Amino acid sequence: MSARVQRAPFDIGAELAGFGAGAGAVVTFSGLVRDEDGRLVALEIEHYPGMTERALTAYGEAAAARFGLSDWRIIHRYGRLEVGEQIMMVATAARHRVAAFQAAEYLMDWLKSRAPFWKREIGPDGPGNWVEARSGDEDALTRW
Amino acid sequence: MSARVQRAPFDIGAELAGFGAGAGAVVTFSGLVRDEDGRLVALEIEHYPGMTERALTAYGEAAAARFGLSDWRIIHRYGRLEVGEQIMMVATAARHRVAAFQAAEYLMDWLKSRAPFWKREIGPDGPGNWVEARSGDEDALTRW
Amino acid sequence: MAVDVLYFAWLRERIGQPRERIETQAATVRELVAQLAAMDEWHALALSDLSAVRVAIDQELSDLDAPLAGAREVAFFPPMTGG
Amino acid sequence: MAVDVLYFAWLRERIGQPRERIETQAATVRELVAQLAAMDEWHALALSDLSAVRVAIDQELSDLDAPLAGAREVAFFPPMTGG
Repeated sequence: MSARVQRAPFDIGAELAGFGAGAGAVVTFSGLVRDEDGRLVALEIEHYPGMTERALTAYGEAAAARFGLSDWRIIHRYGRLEVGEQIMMVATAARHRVAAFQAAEYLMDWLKSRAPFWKREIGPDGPGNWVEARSGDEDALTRW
Repeated sequence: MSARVQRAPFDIGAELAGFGAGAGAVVTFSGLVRDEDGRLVALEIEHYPGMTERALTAYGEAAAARFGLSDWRIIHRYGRLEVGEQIMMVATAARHRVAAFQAAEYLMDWLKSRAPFWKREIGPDGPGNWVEARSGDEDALTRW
Repeated sequence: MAVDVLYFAWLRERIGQPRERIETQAATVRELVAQLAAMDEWHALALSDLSAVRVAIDQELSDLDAPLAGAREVAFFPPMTGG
Repeated sequence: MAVDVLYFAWLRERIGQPRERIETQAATVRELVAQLAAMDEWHALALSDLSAVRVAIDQELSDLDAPLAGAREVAFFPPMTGG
């Protein structure tokens, strides 16, 4: 049951070692940097140190209470991430699959729109636009 | 894009190496043997060789077409599996998270009720009951 | 015609063998079930509650009223519990 | 009172600095925004479209009409795009 914000890469296999012991169902989500048809070579991710950890921990604890999770983990990276690199991961463990899936989706919906991260596109010619929030991400929160 | 049926354990981290290259979102589900409050020491899983591989491949291909997956993998074990061991995993890769999540849930719903596996409980005193299908698992299929 | 009939899980246990080759003139799965159930008490018991029995013809899920014509392999088993 | 005001992403770039300490009598975030926007053209530009600005008070998401009393740190930033 932990949230981490870090520059360094992470290894999903290593993160899952011993994760959710006693659970019947483990769900992971990981987000990767897409090249957007060659437009991007990397993303630069900025965050709000201090608030980020608080927010991720609060969402993790809320998900654990709501979906009866026996374990959860959130890792989100910042700094420059090349195409194909992992940006973040969420893992949830519960007795049954429905709770594990729902908790992972809940966490992702909150993270996308409520955790203080901002992505900037880095193209072949250098830094480009800040990624704009998608209205669908905001709408996704209404289901919870 | 593959389905495997095997006795041997698998390593989610190793399975995800290179999985879904180019995708933005990867979801995994893994099922573990629960001890059911100490009632179980293991599960024995029987399957229908030949049909199993056909069914898993068919569900994987159906999910790929329906949700636009760029990659998918299904691994299901059989034989005796001790408490805490992994029973199976599903991984899905897509551009966006909603498709990856939905495809993983779709695959799990089909697997639970339509792939030819049967679980028997092994207690401290030896083989016990065959696990009965849950009506909720059958109902889960109606949403797709 | 002759078909290979396969049994899994508790159906296999109750019938006492995983497979057998059956000569049959059954037109449907249901007719084959009737023939099997008439063979002995073990078959009869295993196939007594058809609501708890699923069937596959040539490794594809099917149902009791499916025609058997051309089938090489018919499998009977309880509701699946994978995942 | 004095508050630390933080800016992130394109708000930080337009304003030209990541944080500044501001003496203010503002009762709400909205009044603080008005004070900041009056400081120079960069602040004015960055804060011109408040529909594109989110706010946190002491590292908790808040809104423009929230009271500032007791706040030590107020942050302005665009809609978040993590995950």
